Amino acid sequence: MNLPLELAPLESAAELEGVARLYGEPLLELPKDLYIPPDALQVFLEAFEGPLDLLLYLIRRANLNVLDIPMAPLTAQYLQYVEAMRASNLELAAEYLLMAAVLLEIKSRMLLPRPPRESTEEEDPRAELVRRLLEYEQMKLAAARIDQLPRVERDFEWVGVFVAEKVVERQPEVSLHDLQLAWLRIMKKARLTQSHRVGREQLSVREHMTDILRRLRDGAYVMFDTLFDAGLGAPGLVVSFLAVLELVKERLVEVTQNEAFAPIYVKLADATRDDA
Amino acid sequence: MQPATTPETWLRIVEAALLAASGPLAVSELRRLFDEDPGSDLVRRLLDELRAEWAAAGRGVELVQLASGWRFQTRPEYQHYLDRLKEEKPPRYSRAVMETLAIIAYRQPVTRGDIEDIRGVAVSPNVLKTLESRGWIDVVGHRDTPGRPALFATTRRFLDDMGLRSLTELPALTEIERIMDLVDTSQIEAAAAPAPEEEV
Amino acid sequence: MQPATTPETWLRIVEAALLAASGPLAVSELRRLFDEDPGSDLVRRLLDELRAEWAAAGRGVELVQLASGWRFQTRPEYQHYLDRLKEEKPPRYSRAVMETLAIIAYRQPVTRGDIEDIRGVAVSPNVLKTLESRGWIDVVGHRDTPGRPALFATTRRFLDDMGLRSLTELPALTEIERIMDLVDTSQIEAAAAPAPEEEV
Repeated sequence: MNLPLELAPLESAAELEGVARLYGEPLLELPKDLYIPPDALQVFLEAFEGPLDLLLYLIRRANLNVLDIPMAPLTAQYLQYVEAMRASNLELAAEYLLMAAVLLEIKSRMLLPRPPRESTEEEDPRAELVRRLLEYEQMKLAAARIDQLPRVERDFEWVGVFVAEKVVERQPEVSLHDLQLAWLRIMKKARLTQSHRVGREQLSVREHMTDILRRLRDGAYVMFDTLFDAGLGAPGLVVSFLAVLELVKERLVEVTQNEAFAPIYVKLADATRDDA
Repeated sequence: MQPATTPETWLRIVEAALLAASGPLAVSELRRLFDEDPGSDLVRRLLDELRAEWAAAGRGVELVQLASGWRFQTRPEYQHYLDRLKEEKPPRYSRAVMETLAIIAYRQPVTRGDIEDIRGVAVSPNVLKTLESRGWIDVVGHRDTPGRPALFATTRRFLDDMGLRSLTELPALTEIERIMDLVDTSQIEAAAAPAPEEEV
Repeated sequence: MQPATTPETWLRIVEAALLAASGPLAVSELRRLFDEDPGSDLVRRLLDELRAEWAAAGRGVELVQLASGWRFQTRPEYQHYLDRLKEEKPPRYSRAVMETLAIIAYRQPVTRGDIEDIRGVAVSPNVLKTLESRGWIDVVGHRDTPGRPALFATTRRFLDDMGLRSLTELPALTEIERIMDLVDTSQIEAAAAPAPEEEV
C-alpha cells in the first residue's frame, strides 16, 4: 500500500521510434490523470470488469486512437497497474496477467523489422486486441443502455387486482357419455359379482312411474283418468297404464274405487301415514 | 419528474398504489405515500371518492373496504368470464356420484337401498346431497316398506342440463350392454375409470 | 347474472381480465373470455380503445403491449410514491451481471465461454444464477462441441420486465465505427461506467 503510483515518463519507450510517438508526436510523458492515490487503488481496481475494461479506461483517458494504439506506453502503464496490484497483495485475477503477456507479445512483434515486401498486406499485430476492445466496449455501452430501460419493480409495478373468487361455485360438467360410462361400470361390476340381476326394462314405463309419483306427491287423491294424457297416443296411454300397474305392484300407490263404475282415485300408498 | 401533488394527483397516486398492491392497504399505509402526511381524514375522503368514481364508471373491478384495509377486486358478475382464462380443469364428480346418478336415471324411482344393492357398496349421504343440491335428483315419494325409504328420481332440470327432451332419449340400456359384450372389459375399465378421482 | 355483452361491456370484461391477470394476456387468451369468439381484430380494437381510454384519463396506470401480451402497469412517474410502501428495495445489478445480460441479449444463443471471450474475464456462476433466478435467461440447448456447453438466451419474461415487445426493440448497438470515433472521454465515462459501488 505504500507504493506511490506516480507514473514516471517512460524514457526507454520514448526512445523507440514509431512506437513512443502519439500520432507522430513523441510521447514524452503520460497523461497526468493516470495518477491514482494509493489508498484509492483497491476501490479503483475493483471498479474494472477485467483487463479489457482497464485497457479501455487507459486508452480513453489518454485520448488515444483505438485503431492506432501506441503499444509501448500503454503496455508500460498497464504493467504498472498490475505491479501495483501485486504489491498491494490484491487478489490478481489470472486474466490480468494473461493480458500483460498479450500486450508484451504485441509490443515485441511491432518492434520486429518487417520484410519489405507484403508489408502493407501483413496484418497489424494489434488487430485482434483492437477487435476485442471494440467488441467489449460495444457490449459495455449496451449493458448501460439496458440498465437504463424502465424495469419492473424498479421503475414501475405490475397491476394485479384481487379476483373475488368462490362467489360462484364451479359445477362439474357431466355429459351423456359420462353417464353411459358410469352405467357400463355398474353393469360390469354386477356381472362380475353376480350378486344382482340388472334387468332390461322399457325406460318409458319408469319415466311415467316417476311422473305419476310426482303428481301424487302432495298426498291428495287424484282421479285415475287425469293420469293419462290423450295426447300421448295409444302407445303412450299403454305405457302410462303399465306405469300405474307397476306402481301398484311395487305398492307405491293405492288405487281405490267405492263402487263399480264410480270414479277411480289414485293416491300415494304412504300418504295417510305422512299426514298422521 | 413526479406529478405535482394536486387533489386530482392524490387520487391517482392512491389509485396506482391500490392497483399495484399485492394485498389490502390500510389508511395508515396509504398516508405514507405522500411527501407530507395528509392525515387519515383526507385519505379516507380520497378513498371514498375513488370508490364512487369506479362504481360510476361501471367497471368490472370495484374498490372495497375490508378489515385489513382497502383493495380493488373484481365484481362477482365477472367471475363467469374470468373463469374462462383459468388453465385448471373443471371439477369432476367422483365415481360414486356418477354411478349413483346413472342408477337413478335408469332405474327410477329407486331407494338408497336399491342403489346400494346395485353398486354393492354403501352410498354416502353426501353423494345424494351433491346430486340433490345440483338439482338433478329429488325425492318423489316413499316406498311402503319398513323404514319407508325415500324414492329418488331425476328431475326436469337433469334432462335440461343433459340436453334431453325425455328420459327415453338416454342411451338405451340394451344397446349399452350389447356394446359391453363386444368390448373387452379391461378396455372399458380403462376408458370409464381414469385415475381415482377425488370425491366431491 | 352476467352482464349483457354490448361493446361497452366487452370493454369492461377485457379490462377486468387485464386488471386481474397475474401476467400479460395474449390476444388469443382474451378471445376466450367471451361466449362467442369475437376474433382477433375486434379484441385488438378493444385493447386499443382501452389503452386510449386509460391514457386520456391521466391515470397512474397504463395499458402496455409486451412480448407475451397486454398488461396494466404503473407509470414510472409514480414509482417515487410507490417506493415508499416497499419494505425492500429492488435488486441493483452489478456491471458484471448487466454486461453478461447484454451479451446474452445481443449475441444469443451464447455459451459461458463466448461471454468470457467478449468480457475477457471468467464469468462467475453467481452471475448466471442471478439472471436465471430472475427469469431473464435460460438454457435453450447445448453446443455440439466438447463438453457440450449450455447455450443461454433471454426469455420472454426479460422482454416483459423491460417493457419490450421483441428483441428488435432493444436499444440499437453502437456501431463499431461510432465507438472508434468516441474520443470525448467524459461522455464515455458517464454513459458506460456508472458508479462502481452498485452491486448485486
